[in-house]
Amino acid sequence: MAGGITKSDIGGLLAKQGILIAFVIFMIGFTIANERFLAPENVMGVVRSSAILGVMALGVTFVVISGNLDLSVGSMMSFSTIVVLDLHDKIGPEFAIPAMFVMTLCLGAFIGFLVGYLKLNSLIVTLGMLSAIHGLTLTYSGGKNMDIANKGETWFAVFGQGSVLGIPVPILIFGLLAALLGMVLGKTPFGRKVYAVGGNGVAATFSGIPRARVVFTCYLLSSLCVATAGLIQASRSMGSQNTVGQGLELEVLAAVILGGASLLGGSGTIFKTIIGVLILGFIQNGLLLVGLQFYAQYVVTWVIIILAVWLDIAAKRGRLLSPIA
Amino acid sequence: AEYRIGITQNNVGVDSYQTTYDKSFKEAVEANDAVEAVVLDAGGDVARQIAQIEDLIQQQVQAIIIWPTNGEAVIPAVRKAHNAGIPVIVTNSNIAEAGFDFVKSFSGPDNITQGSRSAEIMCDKFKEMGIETTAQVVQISGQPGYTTAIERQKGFDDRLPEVCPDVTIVETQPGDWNREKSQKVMEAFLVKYDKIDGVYAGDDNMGVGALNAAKAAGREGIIFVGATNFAVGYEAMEKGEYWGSIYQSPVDDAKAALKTAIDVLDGKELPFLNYFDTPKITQDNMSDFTKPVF
Amino acid sequence: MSKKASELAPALRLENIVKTFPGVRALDGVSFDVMPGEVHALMGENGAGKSTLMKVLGGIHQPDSGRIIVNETPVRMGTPLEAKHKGIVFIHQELSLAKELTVAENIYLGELPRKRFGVVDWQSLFDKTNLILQRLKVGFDAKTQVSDLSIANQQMVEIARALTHEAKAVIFDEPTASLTDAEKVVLFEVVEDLKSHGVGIIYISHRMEEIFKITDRISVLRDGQYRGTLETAKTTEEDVTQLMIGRKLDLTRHVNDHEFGDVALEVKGLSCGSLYQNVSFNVSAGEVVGFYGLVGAGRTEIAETLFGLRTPTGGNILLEGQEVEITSPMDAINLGISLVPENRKEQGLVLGMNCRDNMTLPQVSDLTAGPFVSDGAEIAIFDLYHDKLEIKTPSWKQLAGNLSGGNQQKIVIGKWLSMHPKVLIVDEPTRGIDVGSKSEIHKLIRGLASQGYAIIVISSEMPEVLHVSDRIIAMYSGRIMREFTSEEVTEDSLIQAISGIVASDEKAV
Amino acid sequence: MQNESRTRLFKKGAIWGFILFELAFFSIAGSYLSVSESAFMDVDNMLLLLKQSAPIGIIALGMTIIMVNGNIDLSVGATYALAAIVMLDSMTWPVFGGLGDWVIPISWILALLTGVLLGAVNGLIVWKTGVDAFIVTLGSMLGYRGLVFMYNGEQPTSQLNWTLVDFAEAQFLGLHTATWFLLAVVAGLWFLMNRTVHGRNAYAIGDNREAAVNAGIRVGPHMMINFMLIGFLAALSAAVFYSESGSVNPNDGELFELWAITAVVLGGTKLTGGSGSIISTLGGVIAIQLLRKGLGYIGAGTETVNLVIGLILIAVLFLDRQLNIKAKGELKV
Ligand SMILES: Nc1ncnc2c1ncn2[C@@H]1O[C@H](COP(=O)(O)OP(=O)(O)OP(=O)(O)O)[C@@H](O)[C@H]1O
Ligand SMILES: Nc1ncnc2c1ncn2[C@@H]1O[C@H](COP(=O)(O)OP(=O)(O)OP(=O)(O)O)[C@@H](O)[C@H]1O
Ligand SMILES: [Mg+2]
Ligand SMILES: [Mg+2]
Repeated sequence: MAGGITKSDIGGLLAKQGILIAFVIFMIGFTIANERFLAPENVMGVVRSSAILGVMALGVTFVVISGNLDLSVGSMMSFSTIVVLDLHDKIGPEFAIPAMFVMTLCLGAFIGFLVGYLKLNSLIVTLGMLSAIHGLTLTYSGGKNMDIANKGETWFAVFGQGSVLGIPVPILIFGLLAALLGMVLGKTPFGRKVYAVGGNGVAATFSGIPRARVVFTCYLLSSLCVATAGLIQASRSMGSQNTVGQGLELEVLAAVILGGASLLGGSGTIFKTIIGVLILGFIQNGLLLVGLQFYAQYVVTWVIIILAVWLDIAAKRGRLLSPIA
Repeated sequence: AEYRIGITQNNVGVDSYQTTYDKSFKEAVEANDAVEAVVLDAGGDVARQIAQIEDLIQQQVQAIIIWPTNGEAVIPAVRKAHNAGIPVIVTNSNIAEAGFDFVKSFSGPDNITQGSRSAEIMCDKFKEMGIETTAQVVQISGQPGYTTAIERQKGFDDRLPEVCPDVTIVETQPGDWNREKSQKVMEAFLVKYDKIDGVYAGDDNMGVGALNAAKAAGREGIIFVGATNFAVGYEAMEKGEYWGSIYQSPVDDAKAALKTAIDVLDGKELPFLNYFDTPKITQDNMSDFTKPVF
Repeated sequence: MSKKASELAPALRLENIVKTFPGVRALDGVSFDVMPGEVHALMGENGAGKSTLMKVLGGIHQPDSGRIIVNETPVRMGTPLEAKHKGIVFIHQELSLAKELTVAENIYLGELPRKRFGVVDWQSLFDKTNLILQRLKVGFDAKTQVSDLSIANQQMVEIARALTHEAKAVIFDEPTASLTDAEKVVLFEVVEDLKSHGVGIIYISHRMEEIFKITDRISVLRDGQYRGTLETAKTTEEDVTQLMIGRKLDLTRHVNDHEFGDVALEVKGLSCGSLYQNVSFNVSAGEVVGFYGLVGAGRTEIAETLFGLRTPTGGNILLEGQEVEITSPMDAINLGISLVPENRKEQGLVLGMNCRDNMTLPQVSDLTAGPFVSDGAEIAIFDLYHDKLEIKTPSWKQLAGNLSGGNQQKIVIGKWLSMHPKVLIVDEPTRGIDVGSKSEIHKLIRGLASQGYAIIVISSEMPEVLHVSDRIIAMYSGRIMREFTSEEVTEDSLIQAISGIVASDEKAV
Repeated sequence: MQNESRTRLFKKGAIWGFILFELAFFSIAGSYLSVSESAFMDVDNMLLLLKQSAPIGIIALGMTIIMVNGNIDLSVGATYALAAIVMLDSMTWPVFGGLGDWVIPISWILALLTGVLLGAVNGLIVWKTGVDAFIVTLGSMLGYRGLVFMYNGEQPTSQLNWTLVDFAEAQFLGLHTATWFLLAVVAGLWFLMNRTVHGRNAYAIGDNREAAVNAGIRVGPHMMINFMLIGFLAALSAAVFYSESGSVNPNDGELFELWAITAVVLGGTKLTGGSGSIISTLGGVIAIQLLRKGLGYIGAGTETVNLVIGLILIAVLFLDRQLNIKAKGELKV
């Protein structure tokens, strides 16, 4: 064949890098539609505002690969944000931040215990926690907005508004965390165990892998990411409502799926999740630039999710339409 | 107690105003030996609110106060209460006109006036700056379908051309009374429009969200005017980042609602619309007001 | 009509069937036919393509090329339903049942009798089913929920499907893998019955004695290619094996060739609720102990207890004389116990993971360079056992789920061998595995014993236990009935022991 | 075997036991905490309970068949909103101008067709692309919601028709219109799932899809029918509810899918498919509605309601699992 590229090569390429290709096509399309799209400040802006979603998606990637779901991250993020803002004025940022991390990790540990050790269904557990944590947040704050009293006099703003060498700190945190977690998932024994547990939990157990502990750790990681996201959010706005994270759980999930993680567990990577997050961010921004209302993005996201996942599995099975009779 | 009153609120806990209202209402009931109250929260869900009205009717409370989630959808439920002989008082945000026949009284702020006043605050400031002929304004409105939002927007939209005929409102988008949503909306405005001189937000919570977006993007010199002065708005005014707002207290709001209900039960003659006063507040006169508690 | 058998038209014929999967040419121009009233065996090593060929016939896979001919007319088997309508009934290798439904619904799955408006005709469904169940002499009725049945009985439900239709041909893909002897007898009666009604039967099995007992002809596949057809009456096991794997096999009983070491594992009075009671035995280094019994005798549960997957309700476990407590597989692995589980797809492998990662899974935490998994160390292990066990796979990157059953099993065995355990437990090591691989695995087990491993082999196949064991423990209904040395054991005494029959002067151990 | 069917019965009864517990609890707690004079277990209150269970209930019943079938539908909330918009908006379309109140049945039909159509789109995508239903419907949850917004921007769609309201508020034999619809759906779906070939095949597909395929059951059309059915039911739920309220916000029905799934799971339907019962789902719906009502009755605040509902959900799941552990062996995997 001319050029030596066969049909199956293209299929394989699509299967492996379908999301990446879709992403590139997207960027080209929007760039043609609006010259501002690729302007550095715009790109930077999109990445920065995607950082919070992105940080949360990193943790959820672990949970999803381990074969579970986490619908509580949005509600948990509200909790972290409110707690750190409240404690900031009470005990100072240097104590407030670790205290908030500990509290959020406790929530993650609780979910991890329920799903990992008690083996309760993660969809329902995290759905329950979505509601329960919201209640907890309201109890904690008394339902009031939380605001830092002296916004000008604290270094707390650095996480959300600062920048190092011209790179906004949220992007930096996102990048570092992604690199770290990417290596944990892709290169370490723990990462391998996550894939095994998600791929076939029974076989993993029969191979001496402590399934419960692996699942538990995934939720702990997820809550760690949520706490980080809450920190960025709190620092970015220096004040917040109790519902700041509401609805983010589904956006996060959409990003992870868009990145190609299978909800059945056992597949997905951090890199692909980042692509998923960026696609969502750039769609939102791109549509806005070409003058569409924000809800147009819902419809486009729908089409893109379906197409991306479809092409992905179509390439794997070697035919476009499913063999379902 | 003499009277048993039921209240179903819109969405407690979603922002400070509603939370403070909820607290103040309970405190006001506590302080008054003559009343007991069943205090419910619809969580923003119309279906739940209708169910709650039905529950209150079924529990045979003597009056129902309702903070509607949707000014239109609750009308049939209100009619049901009316038909059951239970007087209904609407609080904070009115229901649509079709339902006025079934309501004894409305208690809350005059939102059209609020909108007009915000327009005046903004126009005065523009005049002071000398840009009243060129200024461009964006508007972030409250939750769509919510009477307060509709009225404030109408008040603003109608009044601004009267006082500053050359100022243009380039775009209006809803911010759902939500700071983060408003911040997102403002980010989009900033990307889209190079020239923005003023921002009118349906409340300070959203106003501050917009302010945050502008600060993050490094855009200065924008005049922010809101409504329902929140503590954050007040502070931003102290810092000189935020120009003005409308002073409205949820404590007054809650007390007024309870008082209206009691007055109705006492058989007093009341006007249909019971407004409590909501004055203008700007950086110039803010020292006359105490800092809001919410 | 009085034509001779050879002049009759075949019930169905496959011609030059080619079927490829990504990376695998599963069928390479296979032709095959079956006569009415004939039992035609299909044999071949694991992965030879037997199941695939049958799935093509059953409408589950579409061939890339080739023809299917029924009643001398070429047909297309587009879907399983089409195949059924053309008279092909398929009894699957893996249980293919909806366990939450009743026996009756499962037997008539896909064609429930209906009244008007798509309403199920329960009366007729149950009546028809009970008739079939009577013919099969089983002890359950049509309304039983399938999940309440033993595995063997579930297999009988699957077999019952063969009787629902005016079938032209019935395919049995390894139907006896989990059947007891009594049930096998019933199965063979069913086969005879179908045969006498002129139905053509395709019978896939790795068990030679069955093949020679009930089949008329034997066709052999190898690596997806047709190797020829033999008349059962005129051939021998050796000939068939030769055709399948190209060499001769040694199937004689094992003779011990080395000294045993100290006792590696000792179990005293172990019980686990109602699953098994008061089990005591020991295994020495270098010794192979076979556990023989019927399905449900409790052997797997003992293995699972030793591997930390069940909590015993009484008794002790001693490893090299030390009493140990095993609460998780991790404990077991650390103590040097390995388990090759009974069900490789569900318990043995992560099917969506590649072969190498599967093989190194239990020790992945130790194969590190710094904090990361070392690629080199993993590949080294894979290569070693790939060669040692002759695993057929294009590369370590192949997903485990894409291998044939036998090669999957070898991956699992490799996984545990690479852990160098003191005690190796293998549960049904050759279930569904072809003779070639089987004898390799047997040789492997013997070889490991001579290297000083203590080995427990659980098997439901008598030739296998006899062939590999130094000692045989017979179990019946959760109890050890008798222990035999390889010298004293006879087939009769073994069968008596596992059926719960003990001579009055013999004391149960 | 006797034993097994008893545990099975016990598990089916669990949700009703929980409902009894709730009733007892709120009655007793209410006598101390409630300011209301009427008893919690008042007949009228129970009738109201059924009526108020209808919007989520009708959807949850549909969700049961989807989940028995081995799928899930996250887009029902958006379908609900879109159907409501079509119903309310179509009443004002000039084409139907001369019809008077005869426009009502037409609007209902249009709404129901909308639901069926949206369901069919989901079903078709699941069938033809082979993408998991969770992902497909997560996508269409967004997409359909986008369509809702596009229809009328962020403004509510309102059309108060008093004839319609009177119909929706009517009571027949003591039961509200919405209750009748709820019960009719229960009866209809029970018959469908237990008596028809489609229903039994749906169970088989959810239980063991490969087995169903091997047996020649056409998986695709069955799934498609079920998706159309749940679309229909989401629209029916909307039609019933918005007949009474007459105005729909574009974000109405958000989170409905989650509550519906919760009710289904409380009713004991397996998330993996293959088992589940219509009647038990009704129990799950009632249990949730009762919890909400009861918490309001005893004067619990917003934060408590959220906390309690979340934790109860987890607790019930935990209890259910304990029951299941007894029923199965004790292999530690
Ligand atoms: N769905 C599939 N995708 C990819 N490869 C497949 C698939 N099904 C079978 N194969 C491959 O086709 C070949 C033939 O497999 P098949 O299951 O027909 O073997 P078999 O003769 O039935 O073996 P066994 O005796 O182990 O059951 C094997 O190499 C197998 O890995
Ligand atoms: N009467 C029965 N009813 C239901 N399930 C049964 C019954 N008997 C056995 N089983 C199931 O069949 C499986 C096999 O039984 P078990 O593991 O005890 O047998 P075994 O002696 O290990 O035999 P094998 O290894 O040949 O299967 C068990 O997991 C058990 O759950
Ligand atoms: Mg096979
Ligand atoms: Mg066994």
